[in-house]
Amino acid sequence: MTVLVDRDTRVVVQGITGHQGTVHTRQMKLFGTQVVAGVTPGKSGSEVEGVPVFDSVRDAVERARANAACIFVPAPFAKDALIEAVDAGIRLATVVTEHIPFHDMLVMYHYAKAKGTRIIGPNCPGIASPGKSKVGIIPNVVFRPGRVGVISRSGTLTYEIVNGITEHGLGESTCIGLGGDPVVGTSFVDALPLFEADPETDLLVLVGEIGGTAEEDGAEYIRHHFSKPVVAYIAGRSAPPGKRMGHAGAIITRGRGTAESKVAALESAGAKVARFPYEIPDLVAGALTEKGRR
Amino acid sequence: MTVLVDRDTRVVVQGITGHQGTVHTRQMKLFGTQVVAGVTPGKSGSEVEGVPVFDSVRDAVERARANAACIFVPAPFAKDALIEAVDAGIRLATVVTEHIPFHDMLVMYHYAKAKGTRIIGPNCPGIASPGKSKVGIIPNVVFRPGRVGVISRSGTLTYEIVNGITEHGLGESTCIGLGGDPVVGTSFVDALPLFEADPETDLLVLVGEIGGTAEEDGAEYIRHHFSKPVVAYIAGRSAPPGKRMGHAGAIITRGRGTAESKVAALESAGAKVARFPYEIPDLVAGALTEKGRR
Amino acid sequence: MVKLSEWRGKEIFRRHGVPLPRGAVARSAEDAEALVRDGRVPLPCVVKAQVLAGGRGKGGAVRFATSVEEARAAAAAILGLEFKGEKVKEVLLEEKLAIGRELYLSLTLDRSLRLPILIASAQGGVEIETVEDAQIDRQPVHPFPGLTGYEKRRAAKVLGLTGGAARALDRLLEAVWTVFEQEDAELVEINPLATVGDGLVALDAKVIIEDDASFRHPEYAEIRDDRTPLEEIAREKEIAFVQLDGNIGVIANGAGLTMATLDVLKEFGGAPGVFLDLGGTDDPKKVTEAFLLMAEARPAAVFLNIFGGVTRCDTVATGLVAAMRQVPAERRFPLVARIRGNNEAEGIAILRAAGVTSVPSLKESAQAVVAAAGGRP
Amino acid sequence: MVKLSEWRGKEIFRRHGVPLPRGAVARSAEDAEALVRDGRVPLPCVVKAQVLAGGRGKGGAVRFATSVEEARAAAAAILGLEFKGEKVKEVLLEEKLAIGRELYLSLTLDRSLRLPILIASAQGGVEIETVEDAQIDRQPVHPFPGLTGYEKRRAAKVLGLTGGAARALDRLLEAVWTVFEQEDAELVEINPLATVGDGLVALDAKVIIEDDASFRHPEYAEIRDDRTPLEEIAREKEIAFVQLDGNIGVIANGAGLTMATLDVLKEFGGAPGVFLDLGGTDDPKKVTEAFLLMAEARPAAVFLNIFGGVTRCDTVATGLVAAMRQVPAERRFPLVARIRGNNEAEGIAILRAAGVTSVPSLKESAQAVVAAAGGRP
Repeated sequence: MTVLVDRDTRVVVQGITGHQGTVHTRQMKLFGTQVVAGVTPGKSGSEVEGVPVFDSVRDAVERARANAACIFVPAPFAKDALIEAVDAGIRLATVVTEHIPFHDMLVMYHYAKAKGTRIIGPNCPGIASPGKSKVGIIPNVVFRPGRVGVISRSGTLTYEIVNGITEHGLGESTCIGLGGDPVVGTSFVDALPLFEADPETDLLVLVGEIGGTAEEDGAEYIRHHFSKPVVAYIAGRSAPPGKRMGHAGAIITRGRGTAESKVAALESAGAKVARFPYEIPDLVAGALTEKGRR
Repeated sequence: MTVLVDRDTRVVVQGITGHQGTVHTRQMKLFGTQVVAGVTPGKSGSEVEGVPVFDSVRDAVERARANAACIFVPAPFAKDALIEAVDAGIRLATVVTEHIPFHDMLVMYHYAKAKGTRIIGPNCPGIASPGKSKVGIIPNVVFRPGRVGVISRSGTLTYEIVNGITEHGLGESTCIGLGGDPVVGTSFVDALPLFEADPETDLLVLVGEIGGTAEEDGAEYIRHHFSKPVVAYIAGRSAPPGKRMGHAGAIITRGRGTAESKVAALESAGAKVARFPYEIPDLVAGALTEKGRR
Repeated sequence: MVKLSEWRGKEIFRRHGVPLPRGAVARSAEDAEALVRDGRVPLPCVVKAQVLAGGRGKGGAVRFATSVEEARAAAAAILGLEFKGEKVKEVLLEEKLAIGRELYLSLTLDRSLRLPILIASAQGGVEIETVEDAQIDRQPVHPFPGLTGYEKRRAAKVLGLTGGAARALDRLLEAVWTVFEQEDAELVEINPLATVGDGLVALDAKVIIEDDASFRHPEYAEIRDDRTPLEEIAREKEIAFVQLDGNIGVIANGAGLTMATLDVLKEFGGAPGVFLDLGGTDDPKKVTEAFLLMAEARPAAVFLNIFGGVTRCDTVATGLVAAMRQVPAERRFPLVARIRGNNEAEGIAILRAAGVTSVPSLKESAQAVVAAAGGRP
Repeated sequence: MVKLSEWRGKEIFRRHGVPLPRGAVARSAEDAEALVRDGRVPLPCVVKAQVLAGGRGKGGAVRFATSVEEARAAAAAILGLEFKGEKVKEVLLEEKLAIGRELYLSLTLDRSLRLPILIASAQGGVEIETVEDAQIDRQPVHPFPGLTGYEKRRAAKVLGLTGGAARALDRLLEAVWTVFEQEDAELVEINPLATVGDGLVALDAKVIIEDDASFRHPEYAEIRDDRTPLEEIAREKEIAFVQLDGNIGVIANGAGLTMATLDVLKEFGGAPGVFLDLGGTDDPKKVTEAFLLMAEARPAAVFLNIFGGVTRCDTVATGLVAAMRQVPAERRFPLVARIRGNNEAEGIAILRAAGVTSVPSLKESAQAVVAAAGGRP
């Protein structure tokens, strides 16, 4: 394993019989992921995309040896689904579901943490390691195996940026879309050590956005503990203060949390900060050349 | 440190201005414990037995560098007191308080566990390592430094047994009184690995009683993971089924939980089981001689 | 441990939304008749003795009635019973429902897991101890998230409930969980839980409330337990006091030491009659009260076995000597004392001044008290 | 995000036991007069505009009255106001209390800690942003044990409350914590929290409910937010739609890509006027609806920037082409499209058949739409 997933990752898709669950089971399998089980209560015995469906995660773990979960169940049931996965012994859970109340996510996060389960998300693209495994919904087409790590709070913007890196002739080691909700299971600070320790990652691209202070916290970590080159981008520099930009993660708060404070923190931690997404590939290539890694 | 406490253990006594808190602060100091702080809300600035009193555990940690707590506060407030200690960064808390509702203790246990704090108790004598430190209420007079470890669910019976070992000319490495409540922070299974790893313990005395299955669970651990000699005693062999013997830990339940099942489990795990407390010292001495340790 | 009678348990169930048969309590045959006559209890109905012991059905403590007269007669018959040593003072009258299957459900504590545990079985209506293990499902429930959807689904599967009945179970489980947590219960048991059409009804209720949580529940303070009168007095004085079948009184401190003392007495042929656990007091008055309570129980001999910790030896000796002066001559009994531990020397001196010798060896002191009580009974 | 007006927040407070001044809402001067005349609002009283913006005191939106006539006049005056762009439709009349100190208290979320955070300051009655940091105390609260005694004691110390007032704070904090958790609040703020004798009273209430929890709270569904009419329609259709000041309409998918698109447009001199985030739909009808909504906003030009993931490029293209047929001629606008990602080739083909060319470069497509909208405005 390099960062969280590898060829031995055995995924159970919770909510596999729903439209999203079915579509992305197929996509994950096309990516090369071992999707070994699906869960939809009451649908055990059926199959989706050739994957056996069980009534519970416990059955999926016991009978199909699942060790990672990808959760698509609707928001009102997402908390239950995550706790079920934790209790069944799952130690990596990507929660794709959006619109989970943050009060639910507080319970999910602290319960999972106490039990040693890592959550990616919610409302997130998930994790992908090209040539190994994908647990989530990032489009397969954007990837090529390589040595650039990517962590991002955004969804489609991540695809856009990964695609740009790939089109530039580079490739990715692992990409994690953390999700932009107020409470996320894995933040920049949590993800950075994984890439620092990953021998397959030479450089990290960090994609943030306005709202919250996750980027500032990440910059602080980079300053003290991260030795690899970092290229960053912050979306929302032009956003008017106080207007909501689509989700709660994008409210501009006073002081910290602005695009300016994030860019300043990252630059002072030694990151090269792109002003626009299309500047990222050149910055990445430049930093790799500088390091003698390309 | 050998088992949980040593000369660097710095105790904050929560409820220090109460009668019990004051008496045992004095006793702990006489034992050699570094009692560095007391906490009683509203009493900061005063002193008890020469120990400064603070309003909060946070103050005791910040200003007196306390790293262990001994809790004497009344049962209705014990949950709050323990959570305060955990949140202040205390990682070892002896809860002497009795009659804490088990529903409260469930919250205390799981919260402390998630934060990495070990609880001893509640309703327990605490821990003592002669010549090093004591966090709790075991009478000082019964101890002499030595190489016998003791773990027990009882209170005064523990004192009786430790006293017997000492009077026989032996001595103790560390003694932990786990408490006999339905939910305890540290059970036999939790305490056994500490003594297995302790270079200062040659032999372990395990004192159990009827009710629950903590002794059976402990025996299972001993069978597979404990390499040192074990001498055991189970109180309550003559107790009539179904009668309460003073606390909830002493209800006889069907099947497992009887004196017979406990004795059988311990014997089959290789422990020598005393029939009466006064047989323990001879069994200990015999086992040590056999091991060539005396 | 406060064991609630069925109707008190059901009062709590009702408050939290657990579905129940319509019914009411009567304390006389006249009350019972009135309840049925004015329709508060529909006919046909069942009349059940409100006692704590199980096995009421086989023991004649449950009867059925199809008319006002039968209800009155059933109540009259049951209210006269003494059931397993307990006088029947109350009967619960409930409508007799057309039930389908009888299921079992309970919530209690798993000490090893340190978690509440939800126990379910499709084999309800019989004592759960008689159901084979493979038919009983156990699910731990973590108090932080509380009961979750997947746990409820598993319970429904185990109980063979689908559709509307499964939804009814969801609601019922939420209610039972709330009872367990908010009422500080040690046990919440529904046996049988009956299917009635597409719904569920709790036909019985067994709720045990934890004593230690009484500071949060003054409402349970007045409910009597299955204690003897002396045990009740002891409870009021906060002394742990249990009556057994023998003739030796044992005063010790701490449950473990008390039990060890009984074990040793029995080994030497003694028969403990009362045991009294002083616990962790260091108030001589409490020791005096305990000793006087022991005198009430008329023991053939008394064994005082104290290891001083929180309770100091001199405290016990002082309290004991004070009590001895108050016991009338006709109630005097032989006393063997063994006091060790904190302030041992001071305690021994006080006892000696009152003419009592402390025997340091547990074995020898136990043998002495068995002899004093007249040997093997 | 459902921002509740003061009186709605206070309704919630009242339900959970937060102490409040006696008062009532009026929607006309006559109502206000009646409330005071029949004693439901005691005199002297305060009359407050029910608007979401802050700074009411300085803005003339709060008045005092010592008689029925004054109350009527105050209500009449305030009900005519337009306060910071918001028409005043309701006033809250409340008794004017003899208050002591003004304190600040709130509960909200700390995203970095992933914990609720209790914020307290003895400097209440002013905007908390203007209070210096050293005067503001922050305590994280873990949802498993909930608010604990030591946290309440610390809050009391920070607020300078002792004795009866500290006990009042205990109860108030429990109530506020319950509001925060049970009502799925993002923010519960009391500013000022006033001391009145030995007690505490919440003089204001600011409660923000989380949108995502609306499935648990149908009761908030009808409460309007500070949305424009088009934003309200978008909300009903579950489309994220925000109106800004410029003239370029932006349709993108995902908040991050939408913001990045605005950033690039601005760089090249464009002024975004509306942005519309399709989110993760793959229903062409929703794309059509979004596009028609955009047409309602009368943009000078529209930039469609889609990166296909969950939303496939062909879905967007299909929805877009369907919408273009429905837009009346007088509402047509120049369109620059850029669609990438999943099913890109299929999407481009569908657009091409409808006469629209997809520009693959973000930079070039942004420049094109700025030019189409008439350059720098």
